[in-house]
Amino acid sequence: MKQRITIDPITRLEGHGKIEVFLDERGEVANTYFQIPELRGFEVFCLGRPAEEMPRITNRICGVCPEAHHMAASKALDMLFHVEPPPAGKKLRELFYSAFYCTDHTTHFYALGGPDFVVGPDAPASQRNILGVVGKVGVEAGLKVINTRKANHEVIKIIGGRAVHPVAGLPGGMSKAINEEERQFIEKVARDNVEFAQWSLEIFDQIVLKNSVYVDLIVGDIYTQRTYYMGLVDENNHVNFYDGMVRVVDPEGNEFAKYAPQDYLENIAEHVEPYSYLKYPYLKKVGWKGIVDGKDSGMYACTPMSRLNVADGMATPKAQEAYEKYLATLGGKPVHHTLATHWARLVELLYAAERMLELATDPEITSPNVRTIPTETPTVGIGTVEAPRGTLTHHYETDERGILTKVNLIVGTTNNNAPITLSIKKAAAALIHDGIVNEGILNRVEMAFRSYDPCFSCATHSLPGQMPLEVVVHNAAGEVIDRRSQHCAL
Amino acid sequence: MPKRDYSLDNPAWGTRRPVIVGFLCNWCSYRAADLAGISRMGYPSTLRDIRIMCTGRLDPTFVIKALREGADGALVMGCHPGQCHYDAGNYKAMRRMALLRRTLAQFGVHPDRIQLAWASAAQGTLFTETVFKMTNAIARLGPLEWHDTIDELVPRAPAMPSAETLVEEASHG
Amino acid sequence: MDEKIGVYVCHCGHNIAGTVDVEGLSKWASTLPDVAVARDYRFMCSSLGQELVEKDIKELGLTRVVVAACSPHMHEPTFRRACERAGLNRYLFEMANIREHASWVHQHSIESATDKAKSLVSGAVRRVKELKPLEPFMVDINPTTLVVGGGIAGINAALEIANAGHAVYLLEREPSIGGHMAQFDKTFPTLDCAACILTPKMFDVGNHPNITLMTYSEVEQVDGYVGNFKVRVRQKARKINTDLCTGCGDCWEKCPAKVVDQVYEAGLGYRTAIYRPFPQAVPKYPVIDMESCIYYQKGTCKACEKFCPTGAIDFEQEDKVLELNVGNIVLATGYELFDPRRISPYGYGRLANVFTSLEFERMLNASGPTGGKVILRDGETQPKSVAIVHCVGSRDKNHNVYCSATCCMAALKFGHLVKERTGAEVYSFYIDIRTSAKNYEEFYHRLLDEGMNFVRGRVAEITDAARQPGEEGKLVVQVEDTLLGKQRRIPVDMVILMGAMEPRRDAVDTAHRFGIGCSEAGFFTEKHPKLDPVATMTDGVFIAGACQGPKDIPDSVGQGAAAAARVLTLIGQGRVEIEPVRANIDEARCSGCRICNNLCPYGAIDFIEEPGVSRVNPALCKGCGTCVAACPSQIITGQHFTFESIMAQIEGVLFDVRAGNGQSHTVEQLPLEPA
Amino acid sequence: MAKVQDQPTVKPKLALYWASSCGGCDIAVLAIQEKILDVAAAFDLVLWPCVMDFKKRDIEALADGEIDVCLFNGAIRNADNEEWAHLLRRKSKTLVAYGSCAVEGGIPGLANFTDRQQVTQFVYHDSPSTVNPAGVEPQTLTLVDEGELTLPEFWTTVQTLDQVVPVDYYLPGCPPEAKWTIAAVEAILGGKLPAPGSVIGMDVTVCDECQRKRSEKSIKHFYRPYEIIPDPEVCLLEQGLFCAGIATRAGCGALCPQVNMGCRGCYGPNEGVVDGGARLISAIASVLDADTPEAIDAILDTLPDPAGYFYRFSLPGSLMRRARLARDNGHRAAVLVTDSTRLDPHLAE
Repeated sequence: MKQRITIDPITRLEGHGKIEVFLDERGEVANTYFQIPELRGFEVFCLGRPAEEMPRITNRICGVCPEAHHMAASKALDMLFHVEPPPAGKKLRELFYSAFYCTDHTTHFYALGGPDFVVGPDAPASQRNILGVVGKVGVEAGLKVINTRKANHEVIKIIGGRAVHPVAGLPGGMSKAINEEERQFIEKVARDNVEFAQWSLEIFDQIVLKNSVYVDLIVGDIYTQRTYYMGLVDENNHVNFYDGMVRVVDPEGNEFAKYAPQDYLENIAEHVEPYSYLKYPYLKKVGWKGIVDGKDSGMYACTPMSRLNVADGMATPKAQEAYEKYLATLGGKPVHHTLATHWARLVELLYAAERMLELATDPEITSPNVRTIPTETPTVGIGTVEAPRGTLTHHYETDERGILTKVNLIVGTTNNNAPITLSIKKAAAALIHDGIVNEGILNRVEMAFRSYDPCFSCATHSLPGQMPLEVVVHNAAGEVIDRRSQHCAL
Repeated sequence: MPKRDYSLDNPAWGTRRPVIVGFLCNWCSYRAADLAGISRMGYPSTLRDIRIMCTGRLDPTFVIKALREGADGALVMGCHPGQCHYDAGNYKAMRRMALLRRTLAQFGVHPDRIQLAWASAAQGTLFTETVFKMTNAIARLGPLEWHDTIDELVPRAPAMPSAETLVEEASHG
Repeated sequence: MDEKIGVYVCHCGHNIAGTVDVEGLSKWASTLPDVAVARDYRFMCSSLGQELVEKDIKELGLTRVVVAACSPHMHEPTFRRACERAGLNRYLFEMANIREHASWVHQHSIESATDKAKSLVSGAVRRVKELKPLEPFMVDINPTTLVVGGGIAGINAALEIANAGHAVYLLEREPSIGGHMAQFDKTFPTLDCAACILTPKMFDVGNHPNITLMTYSEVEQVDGYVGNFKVRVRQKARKINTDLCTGCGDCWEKCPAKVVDQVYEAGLGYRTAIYRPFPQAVPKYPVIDMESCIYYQKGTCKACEKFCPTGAIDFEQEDKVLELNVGNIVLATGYELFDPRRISPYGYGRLANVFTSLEFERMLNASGPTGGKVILRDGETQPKSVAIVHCVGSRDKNHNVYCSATCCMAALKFGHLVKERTGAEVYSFYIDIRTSAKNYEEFYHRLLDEGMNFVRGRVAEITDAARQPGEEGKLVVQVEDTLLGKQRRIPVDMVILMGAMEPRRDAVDTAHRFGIGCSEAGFFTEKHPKLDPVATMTDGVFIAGACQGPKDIPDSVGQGAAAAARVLTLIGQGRVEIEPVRANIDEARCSGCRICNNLCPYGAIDFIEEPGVSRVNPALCKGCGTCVAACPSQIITGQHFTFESIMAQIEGVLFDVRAGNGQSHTVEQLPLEPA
Repeated sequence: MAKVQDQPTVKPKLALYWASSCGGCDIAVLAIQEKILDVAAAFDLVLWPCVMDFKKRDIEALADGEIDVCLFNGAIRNADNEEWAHLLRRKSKTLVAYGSCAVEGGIPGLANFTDRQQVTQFVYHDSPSTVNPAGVEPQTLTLVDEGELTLPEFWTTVQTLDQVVPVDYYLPGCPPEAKWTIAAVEAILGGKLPAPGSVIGMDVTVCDECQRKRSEKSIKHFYRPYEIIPDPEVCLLEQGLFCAGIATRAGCGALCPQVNMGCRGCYGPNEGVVDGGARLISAIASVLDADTPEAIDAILDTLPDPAGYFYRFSLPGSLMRRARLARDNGHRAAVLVTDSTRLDPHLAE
């Protein structure tokens, strides 16, 4: 014991997301641990800042999804200052947020999750990336992807002021309205998005669903776990990203809870482990039972698949069709196959595109009246949006001048900390035998993990953003017998 | 003459004494200091003064620099309000000092460490009293030693949990 | 290129060497980076000391020089010249003030004084390295001079300069020049008549071809700098057309409005609404005092106009505002008499027969309200006994700590004249009799011989409440006779209060307007109390007479002449150097944020719309550096006080406490703190 | 980028790394859009954690100085960040601090107002959603049944890249606009890099690029951004809205003011400025319309959190670097001053 302690840890640090796999004497997986090695403490260093600065500060939690933090913060400020944005202001925010969803889901599917299927799980890592995808589906497809990203970032810049780390969100609305010329451009982008989303579903259909190997992989036991699911829904229990109630369904798919985001503290609690900086949220009313699934464990997932599980449908026609096909193929709700998340993501992409088009063509969208000036004393504000990686909640409390006295953040990926850990555990246990670990097996372990599109930038509110992942395999003696590093790309 | 041992004001001083950087305007306070000298008025040797033409030249960077480089306080002195040789430079200094004190307080620097005072060219006595007051204020507050705050940015010997706590923590894991 | 700095530590005899280890200091200085040579010498300001510097510059090729000695206000110019003589730009010189700021104030501990000196030297060495060579501006001296104040000091200054052949504006607030002296009867110690010696000078001023007399006028604003001042003057409307007026006097004889003359008659006599302050007034023209003029108050009268033979009365006349361009300014604004009401136990204003010294001067004056008769307020009774109280408002913590210097002699003069004119008993209540100047002490002895009674002690109270026989109907002076060591009550008929000479009530504003300083008492501050008593810290502005401190007539006359001499020197030079301490905007990098635009007190910063940058007009800039410090882009340079030079100096003075340099381990000796 | 064709067959090696960063800088690099393909063509990309696989051993295997250019983003927050900084410094001919975090600390640098104890105390104990009866805190070393698990210890103080290794060029912005990334890449390819140590960007302030009308300034009251709807044509600062543009390096195109939001200074202070916060203090205080301590304080009361405004992105890179740490029996805690900061006209004793 003592010697261990005296070891100077600095020489032993790794700044990566770590998976520690321990094997027993027989070379079977004894246990796996998933670690997040950083913490920044936005909750603490934001104290003393004026609350209205939060949309501009918290978006630096993550450069991948700053728009999500920007919106959650702006919504928290609405409540904090007791002010309701004018209709145009609200719609502008949702339009902005839909454009963000289009670019974010596109990025993930093509640059990150996609490669596993498009290029194949056993292909060498050097090809398992966007360039590999381009190689497989053709350069014009690659350009399609790049242009979609580019166009939607332009929309984000027009409405939010900046393409990365937007600034326009304020309590009571947005700092600037859009004009007709800008609207026309946004409408065009939205139409392209719809076309692009449908084309993407087409590709998924061609390359994945028509390939029985992949389908078996998806529905196979390795990537299946039965947890609770969480997501935002509108008044018709349809998927909504910007606003609505939080709905939770149990592993059987029955509604377990439906609550206003402001009540998150009655419903969610966070558990701490000594080996990871990242906490483990769970359903308070069920309780923390450790890294296990099933009805008795408070573990819940918060992913595109989860959202499709909690929702009764999609709010737009084309997305609704895709939704129905998705369920039909996977045998109805709830879907427990984590790899199906990639498909669900494309269904959401289509919804986001359609919703974006609706808003871009809304006659009210160019109204100059996009902000209401608060008149009441700030108190407490809780704002929630559905971030691509999970339900994102910002909770602020201030003094009467609106200076922050308390900040609590429950961020997208954090929700999925426990299910991710479990997925890795299951995959590792199922794939690693007799101490044999190879690139392909490792990548399959990672696929479990990657489907969550985890963003540890958000999760730990820690840096770096998309954390390089390192898998370390120890033998029974505790010696490291294999060490593979992999990153989760944008 | 009594021996002044600053550790009586604040034990943290040990054997060192307060160091105050003074920024004196050429026309009033610097001459007040000259007069204090001509009149052989004794005061603590804690003040190390720098002459500027007018307190209007006082760039907050100078005060921050002084604290950063090891001073325990900074004293800015100019002509009395309404008597600035350049009409109103001392009002600009007043505004800057007000905002600087607020800003540095957020850095954990007590506002009394950064003070603004006036003395006309004829007020050698007032100048002397001011140095005494400032010195006493700093003596009570103790050393600032900013290098102490930033020298050890990185924990060279990291705060490792003790053996006991380690076992205890592990049992939670 | 790497710099070669020379450091010179002055002993200043014992002044520095007595409390600072000068040898140790110069040895230590020689170890500082870039210091090529460090020496200590008995008197650096001596020609030998200066030659030391010049020699090293030439032979060792010094590129920067630091002299650690007295205040830069003392000898910076001296050593700058020395550097220049040796071919080194004078702005590559820096002074470390280890005398006024170290040796003289830390005499309680050689260690402390030496440590302090080290930090100042270290700061100067770091700073001097950052200094840039500069060339001073040369500006022409406008030979015209403005003299403010038409008292004896101003009159003399004006005459001296005018007689030297240069144009002078003599400006006076009152309708006539003459000042306090014109109110007096006799002057001590010679007892010759004030009017007789003053009037000729006033006449000369009024008729001098080089002097433009501007009475009834005040300065409103002063801009510019030595050699080139712009002065805005308001000439109050006299309501008299001076081209037509002959000063015949019909107007004031016919004027129905009589008012107490608070100024010239010190409240003891009357004048009319249209008046000439006194018969010998210069200029001879009357003025209409609008407050007391019936026409201005009620709208009818115009008696003066009716009776004016030349139609010189001009009710429509307006104030005139003039712009004067002058090269030098002499301030001789004089003093004001202490108002004894501020010491209520003395009963002035309450007790009829308590007089101020100025009232008594008027009473003594043959042309005054009593025609020179010494009588009580009732206008007839001669006093049989007179008390003269010294130090009223002077040498008094509650009022003015200083001695007004002139009152003792004036009191003796009064004592003499009272005896001469009434034979009354005279009691002088004094603290000390001060008669320092030529023939003054003799005059004191003369009064002793004349039987004037001297009671040493500060008067506690003057009352008309009789307590014992002989006090009825008298003023009783209550005093502790510090020579007899007992309380005395001395009954008298008349009391004269020798009020203090105080600065003008608006002295502080005046000082600020002319960019000079005031002492704590409010007298204008001279550049150096001994070596430069008539110059001020603003080049081209000089002071003379009682505005600089209490003075009698001969001293004021002397200072007037001295100030004139200083002005004539500058005029003689024709051109003068101006410190090139100026702000300078790097326009190529100015983003036009316009923060600096309204910070300049001299309006020296203009915003150029195209291309949208700010620009400094060097002729107007005085180099205070306010805009330099304010510029958020940090693209304004403050010449000679650059950002870099001050930052370097900060590091310098903190040489021993900077991180890694360890701490100075001293528990210092301290003087007792002031109670 | 015509130069791409006439590149020698041996392509220059390019590395991108993120230390303590949010990933925004990597998005910003991607934001050069189709040019990214030129970059891919022109360079031999040896390291880019966020888009391609990498192994630390591969970098360690390179010869010193073998990497031609390394764009390093993110601040230095723990030993691992520092380790990478040293490794990449050693392996790179040219090391570029890319983005606000690497250049001056960035938003995460605000952590320098607090300390590690305060952060862990809240996150693992006081946070309202945390349930932690056992009082567990993450440990640098944890023993579990199967073996031991380690975590890097995160530091109390965030540092800039050049506070741990020498930096050749600085490319500020949060994140940097694409045009500057392109400019840098072109400069590198064309071998037209400026003098080492210089900033790739402009030497004027945001006002230079801001289209709003400006006049002489005199501030009577500060408004919070939500309190008023500003005139879209007029300088925000003149309308009482805090804007750091006056003291912030240009290069962004004044994006924030364009959408009626004041600049917060993400490009850092202007060329040659030692402490950007001090420049803001001096400039803004100078134009306050008040001449008595009381009146001045009254206006300043409407500007809460000055340090948070003035050092929003630059705290670790500023002169003071962080809030004071006082020795508080054993460990060092960030000091909080509670005394009044009002400007007392009489010197406090």
